[in-house]
Amino acid sequence: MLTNIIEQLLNGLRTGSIYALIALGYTMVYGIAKMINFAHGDIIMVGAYALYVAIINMQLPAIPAVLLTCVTCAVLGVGIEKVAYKPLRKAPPLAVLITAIGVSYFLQSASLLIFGATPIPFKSIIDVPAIKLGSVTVSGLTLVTLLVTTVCMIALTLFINKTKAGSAMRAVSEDKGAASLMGINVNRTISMTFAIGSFLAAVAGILYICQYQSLRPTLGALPGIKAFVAAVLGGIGSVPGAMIGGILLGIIESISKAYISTELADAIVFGVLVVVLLVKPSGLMGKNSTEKV
Amino acid sequence: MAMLKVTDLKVYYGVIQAIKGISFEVNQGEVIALIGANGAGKTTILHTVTGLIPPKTGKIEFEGKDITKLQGHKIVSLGMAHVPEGRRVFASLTVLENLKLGAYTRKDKEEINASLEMVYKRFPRLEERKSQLAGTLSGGEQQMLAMGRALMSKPRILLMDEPSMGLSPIYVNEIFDIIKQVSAEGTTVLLVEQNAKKALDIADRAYVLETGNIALEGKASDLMNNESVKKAYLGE
Amino acid sequence: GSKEEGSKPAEDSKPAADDAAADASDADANAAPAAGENTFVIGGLGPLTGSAASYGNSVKQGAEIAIKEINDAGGVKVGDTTYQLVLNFKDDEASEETVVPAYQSLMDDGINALLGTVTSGAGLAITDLTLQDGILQITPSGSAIACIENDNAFRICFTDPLQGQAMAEYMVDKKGLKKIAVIYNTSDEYSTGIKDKFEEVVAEKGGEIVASEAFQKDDVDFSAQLTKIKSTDAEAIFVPAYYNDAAYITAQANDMGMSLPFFGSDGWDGVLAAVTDPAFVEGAIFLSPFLASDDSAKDFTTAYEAAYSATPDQFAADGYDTVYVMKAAMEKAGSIESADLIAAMDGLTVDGLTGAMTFDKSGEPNKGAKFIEIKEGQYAYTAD
Amino acid sequence: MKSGILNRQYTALIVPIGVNIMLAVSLNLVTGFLGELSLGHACFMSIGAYTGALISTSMELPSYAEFFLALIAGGVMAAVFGFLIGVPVLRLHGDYLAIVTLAFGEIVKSILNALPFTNGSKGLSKIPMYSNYQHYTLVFILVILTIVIITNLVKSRHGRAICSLRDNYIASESIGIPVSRFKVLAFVIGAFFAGIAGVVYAHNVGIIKPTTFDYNKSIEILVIVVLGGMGSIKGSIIAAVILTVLPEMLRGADDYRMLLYSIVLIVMMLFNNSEVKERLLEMNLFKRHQKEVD
Amino acid sequence: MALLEVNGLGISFGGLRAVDDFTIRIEKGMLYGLIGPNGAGKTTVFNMLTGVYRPNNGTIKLDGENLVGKNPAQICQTGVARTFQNIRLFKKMSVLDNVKVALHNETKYSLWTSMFRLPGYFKKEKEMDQRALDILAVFGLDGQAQVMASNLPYGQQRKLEIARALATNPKLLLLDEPAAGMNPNETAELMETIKLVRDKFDVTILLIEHDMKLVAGICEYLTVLNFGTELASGTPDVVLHDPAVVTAYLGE
Ligand SMILES: Nc1ncnc2c1ncn2[C@@H]1O[C@H](COP(=O)(O)OP(=O)(O)OP(=O)(O)O)[C@@H](O)[C@H]1O
Ligand SMILES: Nc1ncnc2c1ncn2[C@@H]1O[C@H](COP(=O)(O)OP(=O)(O)OP(=O)(O)O)[C@@H](O)[C@H]1O
Ligand SMILES: [Mg+2]
Ligand SMILES: [Mg+2]
Repeated sequence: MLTNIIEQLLNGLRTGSIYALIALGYTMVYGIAKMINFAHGDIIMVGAYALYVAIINMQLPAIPAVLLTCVTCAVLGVGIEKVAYKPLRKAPPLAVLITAIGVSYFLQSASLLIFGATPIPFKSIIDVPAIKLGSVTVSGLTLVTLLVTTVCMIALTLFINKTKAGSAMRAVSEDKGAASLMGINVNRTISMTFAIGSFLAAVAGILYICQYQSLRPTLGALPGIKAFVAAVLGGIGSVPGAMIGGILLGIIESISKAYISTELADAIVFGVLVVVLLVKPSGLMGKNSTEKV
Repeated sequence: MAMLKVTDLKVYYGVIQAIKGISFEVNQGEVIALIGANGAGKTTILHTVTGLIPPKTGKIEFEGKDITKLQGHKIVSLGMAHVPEGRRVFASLTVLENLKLGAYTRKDKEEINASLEMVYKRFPRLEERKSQLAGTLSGGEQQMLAMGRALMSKPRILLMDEPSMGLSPIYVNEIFDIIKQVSAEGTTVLLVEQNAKKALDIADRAYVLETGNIALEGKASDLMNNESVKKAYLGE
Repeated sequence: GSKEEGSKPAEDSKPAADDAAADASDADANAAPAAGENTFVIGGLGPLTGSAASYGNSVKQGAEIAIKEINDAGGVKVGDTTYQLVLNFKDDEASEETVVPAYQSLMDDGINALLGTVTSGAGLAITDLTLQDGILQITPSGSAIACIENDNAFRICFTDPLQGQAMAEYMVDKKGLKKIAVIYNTSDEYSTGIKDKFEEVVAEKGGEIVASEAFQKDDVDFSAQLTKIKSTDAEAIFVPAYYNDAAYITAQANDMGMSLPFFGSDGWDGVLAAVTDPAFVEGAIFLSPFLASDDSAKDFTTAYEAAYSATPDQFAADGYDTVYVMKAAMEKAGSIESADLIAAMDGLTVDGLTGAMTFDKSGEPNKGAKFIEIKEGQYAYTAD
Repeated sequence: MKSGILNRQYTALIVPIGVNIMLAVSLNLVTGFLGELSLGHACFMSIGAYTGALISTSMELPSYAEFFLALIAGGVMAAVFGFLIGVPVLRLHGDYLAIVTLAFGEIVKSILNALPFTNGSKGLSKIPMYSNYQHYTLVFILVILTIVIITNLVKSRHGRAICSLRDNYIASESIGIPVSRFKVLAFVIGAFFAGIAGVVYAHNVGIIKPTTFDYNKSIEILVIVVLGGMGSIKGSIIAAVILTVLPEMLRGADDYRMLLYSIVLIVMMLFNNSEVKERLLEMNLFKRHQKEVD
Repeated sequence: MALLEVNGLGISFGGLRAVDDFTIRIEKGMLYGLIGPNGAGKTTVFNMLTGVYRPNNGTIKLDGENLVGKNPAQICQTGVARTFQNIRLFKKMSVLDNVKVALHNETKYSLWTSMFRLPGYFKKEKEMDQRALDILAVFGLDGQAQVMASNLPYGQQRKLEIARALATNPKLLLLDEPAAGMNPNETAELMETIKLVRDKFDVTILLIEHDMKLVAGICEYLTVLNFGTELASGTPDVVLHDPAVVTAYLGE
């Protein structure tokens, strides 16, 4: 029984750590550019296909392939921002949200045209042995994912809070005009936000397909939404919150599947989310609004 | 040569013309006051100079360089600082982070710290509250922060939009003293003020703005004695 | 040109056909092929985009192979006229909403028979419309019972309950399995349709369903369900689902070191191409009337691989068979009028890729269930 | 069937256009006027659709009476759910509220999938076609009713209170607007009309399944509202027509259909907020635009 | 009995005691001034009076009715209206509508009337238009009724905010730095308007202001706040010459 619980927790941790990784990139763009980037999940999908092309079509070794994937996604992220979001700087935030949905459709249908609808199997490029702890085994990939997520989370937190570029980002997120009065290059800062966010999406994409070993054009949609939920659960704009939110989401999901009902698991997960937000309206780690009357 | 030279500036909000062809100059070391009624266009001029709003026509030169089409952050890094109307502090950042952002364009760590000390000395309240979130400061405290933040960049020219707004009388005097000091240290100042009397007191020259046009200009002391100025802006 | 009596599209069923041809001519040159002289237009409906796109594409491509074969061999001879077949396939996104205008636009273009829909849900939304139009409708893969309730509708594949029943009988009777776990897609009527009947029959036969675990559309992580099953005394796992889900499930079971045998529904066809290591599905048995590597399918598989550089799956075979059933109906009816075609379906026998099938008024293709086992990384029909 | 000018493909779009108009106009009340992003509008639609369909498939009344009953029950039931969702609305706003509306939509979807009488993932089929294109006059009346009632509401004291919450809720509170009551009110009325739209949808398509009403559907409606302009009812109507017809117009493009659709969507959004459009408005449409803003 | 009676009011933010043991009594019809250095806690007092913040201790009574624990909307309906230090208008609504929203609890008709434009609608709307225009006229804003609020210059926005507050028909009107951003002439004009408002609308006014000309010119009684506690109170000529007030607040 105990083994079973631990195994289910580990299952949750495995999916959760991937949600967390995706949520990091999500929250980054979300917190700084103040927009829900619905295309984030699809950048993960592009990352997955990019890795596939690099490894299978271009026959690159793993490390250059990973680098190429990350660069591709970062460039793509910046490109999307320039073409589709930048012209809408002065528009209401919801307008950008809709454009992001358009971009998401675009990326999905483009990859459908290029790679077809049939799922493509893909063998994991990460080969780390599992660890046995008593009667339970923790898969190597779960450990790698957790490690990568934690490193990204710490790096991102330090970057945003401790570096000059990081505080420039936070300034831009609050008031672009005032930020430019500080001498901050607003456009470049936002580009950098998207580059980092998309870089993280690429990392997530790589780990995602190493975990699930199958590619299809719609693979980013569900994780994208889950990551959005995780980011809000953890508190919008809070980097550690995104990580905690993601992992928690994975664990709640797996526990409710295991001990309540697989059929109602989604309802339970979302129910927990609603309850958490009712108790703590700004998410687990979110700051309460600083608006002073 | 004028440090800041604005020629035939016209600015629109949509179809509304806010600035209707204005020219003025600010010379090195001067304190220039810009006064005028509500909605005359003072804020609009400052915003246009620092690149927050694009002008329709006209030319803006800073130290001989055409900055009309330059992006805001480039203009600022040329040595210009702007205390904006409504303070616009970064509400979810701490006081200290706000101040450090003021020095964003500077690299010299030592000197930045020196500037920080200087700002703290001028506004002790800011040092007391250095880790408070700027959004929770009182109105007057925020005004001090906006001012301190601008000083952090060690500007060669300082643009100020109603810096005394919301400050207690004691601090209003303080602020004007600080402006005098800053000017004495060699910084050029372009000051927009509703408190025309105090502004004209410390200014060398002044421009009087009326609905998008310059109605009067001249030495501050002359304007102070100008009957129409007295009547319209000094409340006498 | 003159039209022969018999070859005229049925006046009452397709009143818009002539107008539509005119419409089509002032649309751009690549517009959908219209019904015209000596062509028999097969309208197709299925998802070409969205998450079900792979099924629609397979059906479409399978049908295209059949049509090319038939046309290359001279077409279909009906009475004195020889017809070339044309496929006009439209995307319905597997959505009940989109399928209606998609179907109507087929009717605007003018079609002689309908191949579709690929998915059940969309099909249910147009059954009444096709009945009103009186057109012959054959769904290659719409497996919900109600898809073919009307007299003008037929299908090529098995119904869901039939599969559930066949698999239950096979597992309990033939394999002697008593404790069975099920993993099914709760948001998919195909999956739940099979599962409901399966569980019912297993119980009747004295077997026990030790775990019945659901998952949702687009889920990729099945570890919670598998862990749960691991802690039961299940002897086998039955997964009534499509091959991409099966690929995730088997791979993850393998990761967890589970060695229970897997059984599947016909949606499993194609699973080998979807897993990274054939060992994951070694020994799995599923019901399928079609096997790409089988001798009977050799020509089709070769042609399909040449055209689309992919191995055909059961959907492709269903699409292919649908076209041949239509051809047979035309030849038997000696006419291409819808009413005659529909009448000709009763008692029609066609030896297709998916087996020999005989149609009756109910619309079901009476054909035997065949089981495929994956052995040494290859599909093979089971001996029994 | 002899529909004159329209061919069958476009005739089939008449009812979906009506449904989308009702959905968009009602969502606009919540998103455009109240200013809260709702990602769960399809949830209300599903409540209406299921309620209506259960009534008309289980009752044996004359068709008009049955449909009328289905409409009322569907609307009311959806409104009840709107009220339930209104409870968290009292504490949350912005993106947090958006995620809660999304969550509610998914919860309702899961429950519809699990309840015995909703027939799980197979959904309800054989729903009588009371509102298909042959009854478009009826649908037309419902659409007009929705538009008129919501337009009236927006231009009343209640509507002004709702709009004030969007602009500055702290100020609204300070002038005595019971903030919670109006937030809930907007949700309830929006839900009511979404429910009606759901009933019409169900009786047009004849089959409903839980998956039809997932968040993608909610997002589709949101796209219409935002494209048409937040707080512009006229815009919602126009955008509903464009976005329903567009995919069908792109049918000829086959494989490139969704790709083109996405490009058109992005381009429309960019144009909608571009200087080019501002210029055009300045040139000749300025007066009309100004009115809309007021 | 005084209109407003506040006793021992206090609130803390984290470790900061922003207001401590604040006590004030305002008689009906008075024009009362609240002054003090930046950060003394004046705005915070307003926030507690209007229910934006809930005080940690102390009581607030308006006309004998307790206000602590009520939410801002309820407090407004009890008869307290306010303006904000940083202007809070309904920016995307017209000037007229800004005032009409505030008439919400004054002129009522039912939801059904709204949705179906029943006969009462037009009559009541007309009444509201008239009332709103009357109020706007006091501030010289009636000519701008159809302008979007965000397009007004700063000074007029301040006036509109006062007009909106008045439309709720308050017993007590709280003004937070009404003259900020105005030049001396505009301030002088505002002083006249405030006096006019007090007489015409029969309200009691409590205002925060740093402009001593205004304070000395119109306030009948003053309380000075420093570090959250009362430093002095009395009539302006006494308070403004109090040495403690001069050192802490006025300077020179
Ligand atoms: N964002 C805007 N959109 C439209 N009109 C504007 C905008 N900002 C300012 N205006 C208009 O432009 C004119 C000039 O405004 P500006 O803010 O420059 O005046 P100001 O002299 O700074 O006044 P104040 O003393 O009130 O700060 C005013 O008529 C104002 O209504
Ligand atoms: N929400 C809050 N969180 C933390 N500190 C706060 C908060 N609100 C106010 N304060 C602090 O409480 C003190 C009083 O603020 P308040 O706004 O009442 O000052 P004030 O007297 O109105 O000053 P001013 O004249 O500058 O507007 C200030 O030091 C401020 O920083
Ligand atoms: Mg200004
Ligand atoms: Mg204050």
